[in-house]
Amino acid sequence: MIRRGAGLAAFLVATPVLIGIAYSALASVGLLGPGSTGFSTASWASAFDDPQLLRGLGWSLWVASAATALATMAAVVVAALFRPGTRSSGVARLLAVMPLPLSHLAAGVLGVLVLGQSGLLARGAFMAGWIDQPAAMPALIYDQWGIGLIVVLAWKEFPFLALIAFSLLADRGRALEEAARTLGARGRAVFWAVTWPVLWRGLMPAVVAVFAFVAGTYEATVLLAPSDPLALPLLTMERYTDVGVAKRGEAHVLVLIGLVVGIGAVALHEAARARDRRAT
Amino acid sequence: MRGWRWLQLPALLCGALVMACDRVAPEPTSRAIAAQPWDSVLAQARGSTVTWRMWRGDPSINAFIDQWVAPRLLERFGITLEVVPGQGPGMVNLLVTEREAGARGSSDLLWINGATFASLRREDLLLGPWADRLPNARYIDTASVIIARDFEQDPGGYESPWGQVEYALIYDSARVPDPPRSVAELGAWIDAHPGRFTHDQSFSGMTFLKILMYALGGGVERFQGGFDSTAYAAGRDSVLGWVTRHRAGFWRLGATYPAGVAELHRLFANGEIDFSMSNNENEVISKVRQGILPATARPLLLRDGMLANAHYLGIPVNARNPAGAMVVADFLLSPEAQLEKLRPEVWADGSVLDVSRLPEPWRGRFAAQARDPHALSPDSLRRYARPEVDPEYHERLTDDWRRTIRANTPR
Amino acid sequence: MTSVPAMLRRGLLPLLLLSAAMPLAILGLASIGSDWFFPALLPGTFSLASWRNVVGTGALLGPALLASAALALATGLAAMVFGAFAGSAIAAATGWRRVIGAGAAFLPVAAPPVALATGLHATLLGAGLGSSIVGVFVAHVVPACGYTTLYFLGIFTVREGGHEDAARTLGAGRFDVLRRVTIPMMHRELLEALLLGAIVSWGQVALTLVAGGGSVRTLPLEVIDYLVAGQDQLAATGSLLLVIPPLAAFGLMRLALRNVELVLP
Amino acid sequence: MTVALRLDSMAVNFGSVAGLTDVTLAVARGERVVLLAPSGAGKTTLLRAIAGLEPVVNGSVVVGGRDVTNDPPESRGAVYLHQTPMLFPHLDVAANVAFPMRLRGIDRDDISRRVSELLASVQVSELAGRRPGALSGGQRHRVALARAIAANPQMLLLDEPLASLDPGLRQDVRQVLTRTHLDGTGMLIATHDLDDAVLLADRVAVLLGGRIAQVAPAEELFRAPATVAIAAFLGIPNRITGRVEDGAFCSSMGRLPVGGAVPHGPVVAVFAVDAVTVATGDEQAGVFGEVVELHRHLRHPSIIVQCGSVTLEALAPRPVPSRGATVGLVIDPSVIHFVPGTDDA
Repeated sequence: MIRRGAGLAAFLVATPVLIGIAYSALASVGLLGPGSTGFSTASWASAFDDPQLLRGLGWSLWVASAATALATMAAVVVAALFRPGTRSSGVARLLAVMPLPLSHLAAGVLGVLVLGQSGLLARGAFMAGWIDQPAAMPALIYDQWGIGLIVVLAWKEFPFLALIAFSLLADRGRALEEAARTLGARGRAVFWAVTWPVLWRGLMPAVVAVFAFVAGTYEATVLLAPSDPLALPLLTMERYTDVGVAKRGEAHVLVLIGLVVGIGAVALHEAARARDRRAT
Repeated sequence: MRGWRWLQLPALLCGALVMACDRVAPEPTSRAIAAQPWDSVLAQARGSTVTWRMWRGDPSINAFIDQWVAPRLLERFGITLEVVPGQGPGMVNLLVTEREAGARGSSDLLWINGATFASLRREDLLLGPWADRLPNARYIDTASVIIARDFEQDPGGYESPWGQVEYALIYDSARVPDPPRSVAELGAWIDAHPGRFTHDQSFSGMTFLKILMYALGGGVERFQGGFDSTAYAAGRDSVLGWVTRHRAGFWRLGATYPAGVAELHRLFANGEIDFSMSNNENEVISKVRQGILPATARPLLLRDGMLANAHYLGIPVNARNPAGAMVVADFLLSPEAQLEKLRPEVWADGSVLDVSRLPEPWRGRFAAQARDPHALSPDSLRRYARPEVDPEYHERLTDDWRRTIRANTPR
Repeated sequence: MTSVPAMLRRGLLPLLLLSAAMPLAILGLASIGSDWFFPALLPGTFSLASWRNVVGTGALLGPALLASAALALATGLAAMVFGAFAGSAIAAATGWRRVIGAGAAFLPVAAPPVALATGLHATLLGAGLGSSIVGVFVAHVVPACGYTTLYFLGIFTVREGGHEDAARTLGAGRFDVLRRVTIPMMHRELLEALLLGAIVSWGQVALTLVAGGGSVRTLPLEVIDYLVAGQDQLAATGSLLLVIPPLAAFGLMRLALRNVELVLP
Repeated sequence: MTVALRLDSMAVNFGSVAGLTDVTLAVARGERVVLLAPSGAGKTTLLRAIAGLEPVVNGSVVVGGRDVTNDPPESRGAVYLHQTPMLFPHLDVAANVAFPMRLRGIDRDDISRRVSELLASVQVSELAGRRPGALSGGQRHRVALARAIAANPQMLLLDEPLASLDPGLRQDVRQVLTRTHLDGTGMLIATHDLDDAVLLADRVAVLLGGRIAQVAPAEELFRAPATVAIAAFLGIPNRITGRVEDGAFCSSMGRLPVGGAVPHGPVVAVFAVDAVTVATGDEQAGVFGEVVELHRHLRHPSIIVQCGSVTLEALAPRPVPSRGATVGLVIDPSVIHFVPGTDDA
């Protein structure tokens, strides 16, 4: 009964996605979709022939890694500093979690309004007399390194990770920290010996989910990313919406690559955790 | 009307799935209505509801439709107007899906042009011919190639024009009192003012490149009459060569380009760049009124010629109320509606009527129409207007620009 | 003498306040202001014009808000129920069944929206649900169920069924256990899952477009349309409408649970 | 006297590996049987399987004369009490006790009357309105017991009810368990604690190696464990391997005459500490050895004596001899229990 339940649940959740993957796989080799002309690996060849693909993939991985790392660090620091029992911990938790319901779209718009070369930051700098025109402001959006995009995505994902970090410390962290303290650990040692490991292990699944999401996110990316290198989600969407149906196959190749990034991150994490479990 | 990639994705997705489907013959009853005498059409339309599917992204257009058109339709023809959002590829997809599911139509009237019209005709999803039978059709400026041809396609009575727009650059008269007025002058200006010019990556930006291509490739006539790869290769080389020559003067050294025209407007309005651009020469009027562009913004036509196109109304084959839809389309063609639509404080959408054919007092009223200081004269609009050509030029140019200029790969 | 952590705390609080208040402040200003060009810190003109598009004749934002709210609520409820059952079933499974179950739950979360959209559209068309609000609901439910299943999988993995077992041996059937023990004991988790599922639906763009064929208009779609059209004031108003309800739901839930906690030890 | 619980050749797995292989046991109505087993032997699994919370692989479970092997937990008539009482945190004490009666759709007035009775019987009447979180550990046990009785079960299955309680609380809960008189109900109490077994049990069932090794009243169990392994588990220290020949037990200690019905051949002699005393004179002593260790039990101090290759534990005389002293020991043959076979425990 219970076993059948697990199977049924897995089936119901996964089927639409699997159909999508199967569709993309078939469409990428010309067996389905518009402009399909029978089996052909031409879409794969031309997708990998385009130097934009690897540059875009690399850029998306960089942005996702940097944004995820930044958000994780911020969440750990805030949760550790404002752990239950410290002063103003309640207020800090509330404030940290507040931006959680904000949509990525709105986050992107805010990124433009605040970080752009004529954004609020630049206007503040102008008022302060540091710059005399927008061009004098460092380029934070549409920039080669994606600084603005990374900052916006990190800020958008931070509340989610902070929420989990707070509850991790409230659940298990406190007793463990007390134990460490009675064993003679002090201040920084408690953090590195107890707080950090507890947070790290508990946060990991959420961190992986954030990474997978950020690597494939479109809304904020299209508003803040440069046109070269073209981030993988942007390149995928561009191929998809190309007027010529010939590009559709390539779009499906890119969809599958995006899938590999997302699923790959999850699989790597699961494998690492399994090894960890065997080792201990 | 701009299609946008967010909206195009699902549309094309859907299109992808239905491409292989068999075509079902449209119902003959709807076709018959299009052939009935006008009085009978009016009689059938009375007391009915017309569902109009159109782009709803501009508040001034919405206000014109909801607060000016709708009450008059109800008062004069007893027609209740219901407006639902939808545009471009999304509408094609919707109609295909409805036909597939055998569902009754959910729209009676569609706002379409160019590629959308082509897809709908290809799929045989439009009712017709009916447009030539509208009483007000006799005032249409049939001499204008912009109106008579929709991206080189013959409307053939399957769509009725109701407005036209011309591509224009936008500049700030306060910042650039003496703007360049030709492609050559623009090149020189870019070299002299580095970092102050760019175009977007979307449809509008690519249309700008196409305008450059015609200008540098010997005029639009070279490209008319279907796609020609030799003409294209020459045109492409000249436009990409021009861009490469002036690239060092582009915003961010031409290393990156804004995603869409909204981003371009934002950069322009905040003084990061000195030019924006638009498919519609009058967009600057409404955007200034809405406080989105500075009051000193002005449209600018290049002497080498700008692209113009008209927008149309079509009736889907599965419309429940084709008679009512025809009455609405006719009302929108009326001098009264065209004049109201033209007013800068309303929409500032170009009229499709030949004013010389209008009876008085309309001729006088059109002439007396106070022009917005931001608007261009009809003469210059007409002089620089060039028709759209085979869509393949657009596709190929977009593709080549992306692979070379945008990707920063030397050709 | 203040310790280093205390100093850091004092420095971080204003930053957190900024991060929490800034979105509302900026969107609020943008929704009532125009003529807001560099280097002005405040808009040059103020008007409530964009808010007339929320209610009034021909208003688009209001109806879209209602559609979004209805979809989010329905999606949240469905995903909560499904996630609770699926999560507990997968948590109870062992060996490869559990691995496959957890993997399946991860799929809709980790798969890019385009892959999800393709599969859903094929499935919906097959079921005759294309371009309908029911189709959009189904499309939203799939990723929402992925999230809630993972959420409950985590909860049921660490939760021991002691209270349920006790109730069973005291004579409660499966349904009784659910009604009298599991649901009352887990109301916080269930509410959180409801909110989670609702938020997934609330922010959905690609799936709404695909399943709704453009004719089911939700708030994010309106915001995107305005954004694309350069209508920043209307886009800001829409964004604000997108932020407020989840924020309110969030606040209400905290408040409701705080009251419960006062009763509970 | 009818049987409250009967287990026939029952087999239960631990997860996916074989655990309990062949459990046969009967509990009479009104009888308290203690299931005594070392930690990890499967006490909890057995109780949960009886309650229907773990699947039974083989054999049958009969509760109150009815075969319930394939019945769901709620209709077995057996209530399982967790080691830590699982009181529902969202219900107050009275509602917790009323829980099983509510399920049966009993009249509200009857329920509240019965709840008062039950709370009075476990002496927590004044706590009726409290939430579980506000109760002490002992109070929680009492409420859980009252709630279990409210289900009117054929069997109560108690999982280590006294483990992890401090001594005062143990006494408290023990009292509740021994004083709660249940005519129609059998009790199976799992524990690994010998004292608890002796105190609580009418009979003790020893679970060893996946099966019930022996069922007997506590004194009999300690006097005559059925196997050496049981003896070892019960902590009976003196286990001497030898042979019984011609009315005498022969081992490396020499010959010890024994009487009565004694098995012949290889045996293990099992006897408690108090069977061995220090001889007052050398002529009485059966065996001599050297004191190697002193055990300072509070009530019964003992000494460990090395007699050649055999180690014996004996009651310490007063004064307690010092380590290294040589003592003569007397073994009372009447309390020696002989287990056939050799000591391979």
